[in-house]
Amino acid sequence: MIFTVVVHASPCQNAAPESALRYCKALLSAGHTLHRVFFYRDGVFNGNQLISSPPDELNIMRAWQELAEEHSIDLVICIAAAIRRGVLDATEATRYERDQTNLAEKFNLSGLGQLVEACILSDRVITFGGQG
Amino acid sequence: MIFTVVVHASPCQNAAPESALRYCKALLSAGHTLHRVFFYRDGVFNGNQLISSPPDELNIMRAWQELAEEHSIDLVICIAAAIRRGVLDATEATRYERDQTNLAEKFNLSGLGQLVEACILSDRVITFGGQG
Amino acid sequence: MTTLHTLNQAPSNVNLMQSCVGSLQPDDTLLLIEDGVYWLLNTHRAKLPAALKIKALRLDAQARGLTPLVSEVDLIEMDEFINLSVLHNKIVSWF
Amino acid sequence: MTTLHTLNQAPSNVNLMQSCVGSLQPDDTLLLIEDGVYWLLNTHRAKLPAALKIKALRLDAQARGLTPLVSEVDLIEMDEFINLSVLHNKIVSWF
Amino acid sequence: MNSPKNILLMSRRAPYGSSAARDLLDIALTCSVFEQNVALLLLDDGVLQLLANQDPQVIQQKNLNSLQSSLSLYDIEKIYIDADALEHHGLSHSELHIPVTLLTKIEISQLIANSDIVLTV
Amino acid sequence: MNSPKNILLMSRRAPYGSSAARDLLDIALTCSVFEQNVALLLLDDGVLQLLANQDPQVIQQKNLNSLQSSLSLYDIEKIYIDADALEHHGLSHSELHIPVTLLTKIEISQLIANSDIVLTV
Repeated sequence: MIFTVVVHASPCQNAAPESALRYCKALLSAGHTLHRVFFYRDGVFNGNQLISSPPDELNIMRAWQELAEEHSIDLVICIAAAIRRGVLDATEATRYERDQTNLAEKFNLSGLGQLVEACILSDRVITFGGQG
Repeated sequence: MIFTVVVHASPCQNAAPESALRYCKALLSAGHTLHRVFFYRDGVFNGNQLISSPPDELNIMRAWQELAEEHSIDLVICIAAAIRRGVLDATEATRYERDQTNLAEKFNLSGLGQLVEACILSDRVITFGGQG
Repeated sequence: MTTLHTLNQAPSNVNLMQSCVGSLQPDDTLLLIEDGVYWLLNTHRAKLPAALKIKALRLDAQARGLTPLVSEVDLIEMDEFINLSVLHNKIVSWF
Repeated sequence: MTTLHTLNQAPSNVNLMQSCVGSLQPDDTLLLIEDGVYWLLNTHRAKLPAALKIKALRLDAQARGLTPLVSEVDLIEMDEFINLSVLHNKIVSWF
Repeated sequence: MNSPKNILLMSRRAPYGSSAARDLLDIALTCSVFEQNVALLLLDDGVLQLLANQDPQVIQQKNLNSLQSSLSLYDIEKIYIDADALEHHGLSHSELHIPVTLLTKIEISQLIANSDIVLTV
Repeated sequence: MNSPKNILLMSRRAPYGSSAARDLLDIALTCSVFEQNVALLLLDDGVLQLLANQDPQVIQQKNLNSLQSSLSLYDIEKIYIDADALEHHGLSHSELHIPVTLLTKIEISQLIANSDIVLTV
């Protein structure tokens, strides 16, 4: 089956991203297809390249990257949510006249259309969110 | 009177930072002293220099900077919370081997001791937080 | 010593309000801010102790379309929020 | 069409559970995840409809110290979460 | 080309305290652009999103009332609210600023059952 | 040098679902380093922070039980919990892994009244 996983919450303050990651790994282990992970609202912070966890803690950004690497997963961050929150790739940094970027590799900024397209093409869509 | 304002929530997804900002402005207008604004938990995202709001929306990071500029306010971001969430100044970027930074000017990374010291030195401490 | 309590969550968070109200002393004040202002709606307000001193931020009530539905005397401006902060000995935030 | 419902908030969020339970059809399943696993505690579980099919993620229950306090048959592994996702026609997340 | 799916967007959050109400509308408009059958379902504090007379300029937020009014321009006509929630807040139909359909709990469970995808905000 | 303040740290959140429980402990230890009189007050779902037998390694989190056990090493002895909340969850004193003082609602209101500063996490 084709799955899409949606993440609404920031890491650190919320267990939802880690639940989402475990869910993705489990569905891949079961032989299903993960069409896309879509990060919306404070979920965009999952793709902040500057996250620097202590060595004995999970770095969720790196964990998503490893998942994408191993299984060629499409990690899409909602561009409108990301810009407002300050998660920028080089293109957006130029557009907004910033000289730094912080979007982690393997993540891509794109529109909400990628969420709706994923809903159309997937058999199952599951959202991991928190309060707020 | 001497006030300290504590902010626990990320902007965009939460009204708390904007409430905190209005509170700071009101107490300064009333002639009180604002000893410090301390950003903890997801509140550290208030100091993300890359926040890029559309022109017709409030950019809370800029608004904090303007407040600091006008009234010489001490804007302190909890360093442990910031590193985990990826809000880094040049020193921390070097320490964690990142080639980019995103801490906005006027904000400083420091320890939780700055929160407790503010509690000791202030007549009133108020927290603006959200769920999570 | 008296306390100013702020509460910023909407009425579906019943437990939050119960804990807050249970922690109040007679001379304390409860200030509703952000989504907390919806507690001013008659049906919710009726569930709170009658003797409780309740205020709400006008800005937050006005933003949410509540001004036609609630009592004008309960609404305060930001400068009064600061006054209440000074008049009470401390501030407790419920969120 | 059947639905798998997930719920991830602790029992103080009573309204969330009420809305969730009210939205269930007879063949639906409720899966408790993250802080939602505390609903397995006897006193909370007793408030939920007896006919309701309830499961909880073992990882989340174990992390929180719940395994000695709850019924073993209610706990499932991650692979069973995926099975339930496949067996139901859709997933609704309550948070 | 796939046939349109029935996508249900569900929210139980009050407006302005979080961005949920606005994010819900953004998803709804995008679903409409992709020509999906989209419906909105507001539960609990979510019904407060539709209160009339909102004036959020005073807290430097965009007015959701105007965005909500534009839903019909995008052919988004299915706006459902939990009748119990409206009553719980002591509100009536007339205090909301756009037409909605009130649902009982059973009707809500049927609406969910008949949807292909449910997204929560 | 100022005399120590009575700082009350209050939380009503369950552990692990959010970082609140851990952040509370971090503030408590810092208060102790600054030689303030610190007390912890756990309400609602916050009492669940103290459940014994936590094993969060399975979700890659640090064990709060060990951190909580170290509180007494920092002379943090005043750990108060809402007796009603404990009962609400159907739990008893014996299911918590460190000694605590159960308070009634009136005692809680007095504890807050007698504190100089209250921080919520």
